Amino acid sequence: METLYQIFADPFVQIVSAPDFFLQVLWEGLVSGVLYALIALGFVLIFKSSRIFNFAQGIMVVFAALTLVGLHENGVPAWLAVPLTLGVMYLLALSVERVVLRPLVGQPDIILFMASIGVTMFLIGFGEFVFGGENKAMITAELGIPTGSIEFFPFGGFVLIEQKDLTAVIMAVLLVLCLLLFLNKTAMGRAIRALGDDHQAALSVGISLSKIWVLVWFIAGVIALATGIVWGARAGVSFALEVIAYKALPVLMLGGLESVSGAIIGGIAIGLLEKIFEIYWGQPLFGGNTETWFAFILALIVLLFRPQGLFGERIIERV
Amino acid sequence: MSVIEKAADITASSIGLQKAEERETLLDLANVSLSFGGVKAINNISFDIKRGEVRAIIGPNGAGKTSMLNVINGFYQPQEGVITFRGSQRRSMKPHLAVSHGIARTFQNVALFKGMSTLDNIMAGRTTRMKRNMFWQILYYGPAQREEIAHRRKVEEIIDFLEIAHIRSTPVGKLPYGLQKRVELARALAMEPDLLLLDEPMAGMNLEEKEDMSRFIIDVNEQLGTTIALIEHDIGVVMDLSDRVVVLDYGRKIADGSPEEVQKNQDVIDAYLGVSH
Amino acid sequence: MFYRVSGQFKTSYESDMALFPVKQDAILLAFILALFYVAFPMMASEFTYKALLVPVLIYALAAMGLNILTGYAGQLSLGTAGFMGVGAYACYKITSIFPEVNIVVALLLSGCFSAAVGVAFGLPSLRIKGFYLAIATLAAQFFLVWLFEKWAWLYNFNASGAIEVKGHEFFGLVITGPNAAPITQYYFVLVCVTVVSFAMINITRGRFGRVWKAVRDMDIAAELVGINLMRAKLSAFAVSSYVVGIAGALLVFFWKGAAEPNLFDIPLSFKVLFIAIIGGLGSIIGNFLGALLIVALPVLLNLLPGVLGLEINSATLEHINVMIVGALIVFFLIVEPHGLARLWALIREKLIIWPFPH
Amino acid sequence: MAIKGMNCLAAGVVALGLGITAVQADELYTPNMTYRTGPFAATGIPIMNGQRDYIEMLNARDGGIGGIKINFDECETSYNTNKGMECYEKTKGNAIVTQPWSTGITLQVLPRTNVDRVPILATGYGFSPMSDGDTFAWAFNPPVSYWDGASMILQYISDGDLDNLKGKKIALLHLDHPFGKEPIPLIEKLADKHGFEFLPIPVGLKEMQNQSAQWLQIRRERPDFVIMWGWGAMNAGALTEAVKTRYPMDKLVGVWWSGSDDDLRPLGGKAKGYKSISWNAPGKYSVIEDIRSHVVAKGNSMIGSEDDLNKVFYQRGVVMSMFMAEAIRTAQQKFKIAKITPEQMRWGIENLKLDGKRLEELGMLGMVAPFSMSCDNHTGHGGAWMLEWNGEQFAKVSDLLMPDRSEIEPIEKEKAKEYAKNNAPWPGRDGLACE
Repeated sequence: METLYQIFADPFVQIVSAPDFFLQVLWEGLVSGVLYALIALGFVLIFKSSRIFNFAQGIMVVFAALTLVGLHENGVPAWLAVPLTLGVMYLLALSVERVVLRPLVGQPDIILFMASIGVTMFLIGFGEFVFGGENKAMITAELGIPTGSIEFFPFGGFVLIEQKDLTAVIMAVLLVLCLLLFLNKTAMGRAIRALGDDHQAALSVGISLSKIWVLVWFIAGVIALATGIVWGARAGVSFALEVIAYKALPVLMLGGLESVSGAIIGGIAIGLLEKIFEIYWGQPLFGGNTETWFAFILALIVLLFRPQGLFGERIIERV
Repeated sequence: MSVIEKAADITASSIGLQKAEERETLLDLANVSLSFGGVKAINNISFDIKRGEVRAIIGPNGAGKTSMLNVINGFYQPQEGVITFRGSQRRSMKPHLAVSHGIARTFQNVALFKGMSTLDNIMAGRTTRMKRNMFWQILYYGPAQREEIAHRRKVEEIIDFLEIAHIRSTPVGKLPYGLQKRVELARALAMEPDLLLLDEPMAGMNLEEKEDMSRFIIDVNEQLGTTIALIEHDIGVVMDLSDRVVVLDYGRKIADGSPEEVQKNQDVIDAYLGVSH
Repeated sequence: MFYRVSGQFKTSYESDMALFPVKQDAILLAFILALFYVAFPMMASEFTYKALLVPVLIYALAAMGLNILTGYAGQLSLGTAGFMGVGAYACYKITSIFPEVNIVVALLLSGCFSAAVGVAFGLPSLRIKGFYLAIATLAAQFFLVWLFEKWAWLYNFNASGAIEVKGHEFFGLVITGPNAAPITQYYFVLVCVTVVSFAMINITRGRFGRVWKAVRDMDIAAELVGINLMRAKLSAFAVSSYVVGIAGALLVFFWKGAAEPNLFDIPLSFKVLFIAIIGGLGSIIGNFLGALLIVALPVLLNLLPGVLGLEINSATLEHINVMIVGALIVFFLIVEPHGLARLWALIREKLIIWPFPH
Repeated sequence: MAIKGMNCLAAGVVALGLGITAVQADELYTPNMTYRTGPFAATGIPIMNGQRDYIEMLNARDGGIGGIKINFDECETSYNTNKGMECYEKTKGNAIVTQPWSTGITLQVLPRTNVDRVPILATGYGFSPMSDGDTFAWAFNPPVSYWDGASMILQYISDGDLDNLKGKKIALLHLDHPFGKEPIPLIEKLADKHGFEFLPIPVGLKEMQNQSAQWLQIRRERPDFVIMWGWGAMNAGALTEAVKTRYPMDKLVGVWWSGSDDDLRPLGGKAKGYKSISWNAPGKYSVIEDIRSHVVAKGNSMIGSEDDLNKVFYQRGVVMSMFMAEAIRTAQQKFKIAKITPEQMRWGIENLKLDGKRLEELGMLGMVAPFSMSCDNHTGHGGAWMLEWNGEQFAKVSDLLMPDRSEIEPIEKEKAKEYAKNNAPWPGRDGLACE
């Protein structure tokens, strides 16, 4: 009986009795969700254009952030470090295309997936070799990211919004808008979308695969850098950051592997729901720390009813 | 069945329509309709297949021929209509049960198991007849091996019958198209079906291969006594092989009868020449 | 020359379907078995057992289990480590609740538990395919590890939060715990792995193997030749998780001696998947080749500077090691995406027709 | 190329057969299982630098210990238990002592050390029941155990009398991992006895950097104190969130692994008031100057900048190596031989006595509390100080705190017995004499 009360009544009583706290929970969930969405976006773009389930997206975040901080540590001013880091990410995209993608063209999905894990391992070793394994602070102030906080006092309580988090959200929104503009309005962007629809057809109208792959991996690198900056500002930059890649996977399940809007909406939905579940159900009932699996189980349940994800297209099987 | 009866049976099937009508109905479709979303793939079609005959289903592209076969073996569930097979009625059926009901088929685009050898592909057709459980499989020697050998013997007969002994251990992905079609036929035969559904068995073949395949189809029908439903575009082949022909167009049945009748039917001629649309 | 098959005629289906229709294959296998059963123990040190031989065998076994699922039945799984954990925890609970149970029985039973959990988490495979399924198996992975951490009953409410292994005897011989000689543990693991390998070879060359491969190659066609997809997929999950579970139990009981929950975290899953893929999907022997490359090679690489007399600090060495392994994985995927087993098959084919090129 | 590869492989195989580490006859081999890579590298590196530099200094300044050089070999584990196993097996043949570092590796290696007869030195980690020398003859975890740490923290926040905590709520923000869960049984027991409410809040290994859920819980539950049992990236994550949540810093107390300068420095003044218990007090000591002149100045150190020498974690590494060096010296004096065996080393650790006089001689007076070990006390229980972050660095803010042993000892005995039962047949002291 008490368990039933805890499951079905108590959480809602709490929400109603402390609405300011609930707002704070929503905000925290939204911020995490935006970050999940960003990582998922990197996955989606690469999957759309090259059918690679790119596991290296997580380590690219670390690598980009480390490069930025490492450059700055070596005396490069912040305004120069950012473009230089972007240059490094471009080189990375170029070499991945040359060394990994091109020789593996046309291989089964699982082989490409494994190759991306190979790339991950290589980047971990390389990154630690170059930058060392120490925890580094993100150069928040140098990049002009405000670090103060804004407070509201609704319902007699308070809600606290970090300017850092606010910046993260705004940056993510801008990035996504730019990306959508790019995908929909430029020739290159349309080519990427065409590639996502049909490789053969895209090739036959003269779209250069290797050019597009480099571009897409570079865009994924840009997204990785953005993610690295905002996440690094929250928790510092170290290789432990790599695990955030896992958080993007249920987002992909939920949103579909090929849907840009799915990644964004799925990311935010998962960020919100897992936070709400953890606070109001997970901690009282399961001893907490349900965030490690909640999103996966949620996505699994959704998939059982919609095997192609919330935003994926329905597949009609033919023989 | 004595030799004489068998011979009589064979003659009967070659005589065709007149005799066929006297035979028992193997499959009967009554007012079947199937649609995907708003598109009607099959619109209120009825026809039957008699035991021992070769029944051709023809029609232009998109006429609903393959959908028809899919309905027959349970892969698609029709929204309306009744299907009677060997006397029992059904509307829907789990596709994997079709085989145990005695329906086997080949596919328009070869649907073989590309990573497996010819032998394994055909052996896969015997799956439903193999009964040894996991425990015996792990031991392998003893009952599982005996079962395996018994079925292997059967499969080897089919291999000889279709003259594919030389490619027995080749992975089918490496075979030329014509041979793949033949392996697929072999796999279907391994299921020892009452009703064999052939979806364009001769598509993409050269003349020689077509002749071979026609010979096999006749042999299957006459020597094994298997009833065959056949989709084929090559009208010549259809006229030569089939006892009765049903013609579909835009999901409707526009003609049904002996090859000669159908050939003379004005609707059929229009449909093929595109007059009426 | 050594692999000439001419002159070996088959007069019955039995002999054609024998395990080794080609005589030389049998000789080769005998040679490999002799290597593992006789030659290695004669020259191995404790380090070789603990850091090379035993882990290679156990990882190969886990990869074999995964290979049943991914290589034969075509269902990509990233939850292997979770299922290994179920096997390990089940074996731990069985031996602590029924201390008098023979360890072999406990091992066999613990496989049943992981098989059951595997089937439960395999149910989504009936609806979900490809990468979606892979991510779905991650749900199993994360949930199970969380459970190992949270459910204190599983580790007997130990202060250490880990499972620890008692000394068990097998017909008077100490085979687990610190007092077991590494050579005894090695032989025990070796026998287990040999037995399971033969069982898996048998099962994959018979009906189940064909059914799984049919589902992998084209599930719709498989359904239409009369294969019950649900049965086929779930039986693959069951057999796979059974083997994986036993590998997990062996890992803790015969190699590590103690395990924290996060031992069974995702890196272990990836490692096993690597072994299966680099070794060759849809092959039994490949798992051993893959394990040699993924498990043994880094250990040997670590020793290399010492042997060559180079002074490299161990952290740098580790960085370089990780880079090399990552690069090697990509390299092997490019050279032979079908794995080392295929590479061997090609060599064998060449040997059979040698000295002619075709 | 291929032939060359084969040669290397063959050489490797030969090396395997012969035994692994090339150790000269005239040195003592003391391997350390470091993790300078992997997710915990950030906290591992400064400590391991301190450990290494102290031994390097002894080698450079005194020519080793008792006239024999120390071969302080590092074996990289990345905090990974597989590699820990590999390192242990690789080094145990020649090692006189082994330092497994992670709790996971310790648990794995612990049973083996009884058979291999190599002592384990787990300074400030391992698990608390190791203190029971009757059960764990070969394992040592000086100078204080985790349960000691929890006890001392509670004493500090209750101003010396746990009854002051009555009716208060105390949260334990901990890594969801055996290390993080270790203090739970003790605190639960004390909570029952002294009537305070205890709330464990786990942080998953994958959530270390995103602890907003945990800190929302803290905001909701409003605990009077938060005790932090963190490691690696969890510390920085928690402190960032604490600052964000406006949790009063002086109510937040960490275990000694949650007190790294590197975690606090990015927050600077905002984390002012944060406390961490520590069994080494940072400061200026002559031993550090010796390291500066004998090791750092000669370019033999792996530290990033000289500033690192003042860090709490670096100095803790120095203290750790000092324990080991002093144990070697104790054994050498007793057995009158420079090249001691692992068994003699075991005796040396068990009879390690550090008093103020000796610490002064070492130039480390005040750096660590004096303590002595014995047969039934393998921890020493020397006590610790509370450090406070003043915005720039940690400073000592308390007198020496001592654990309430009367509460801890019974649990230690019980859990040690339980461990022996779980690992039956457990040899225990196995006839080792107690002198």
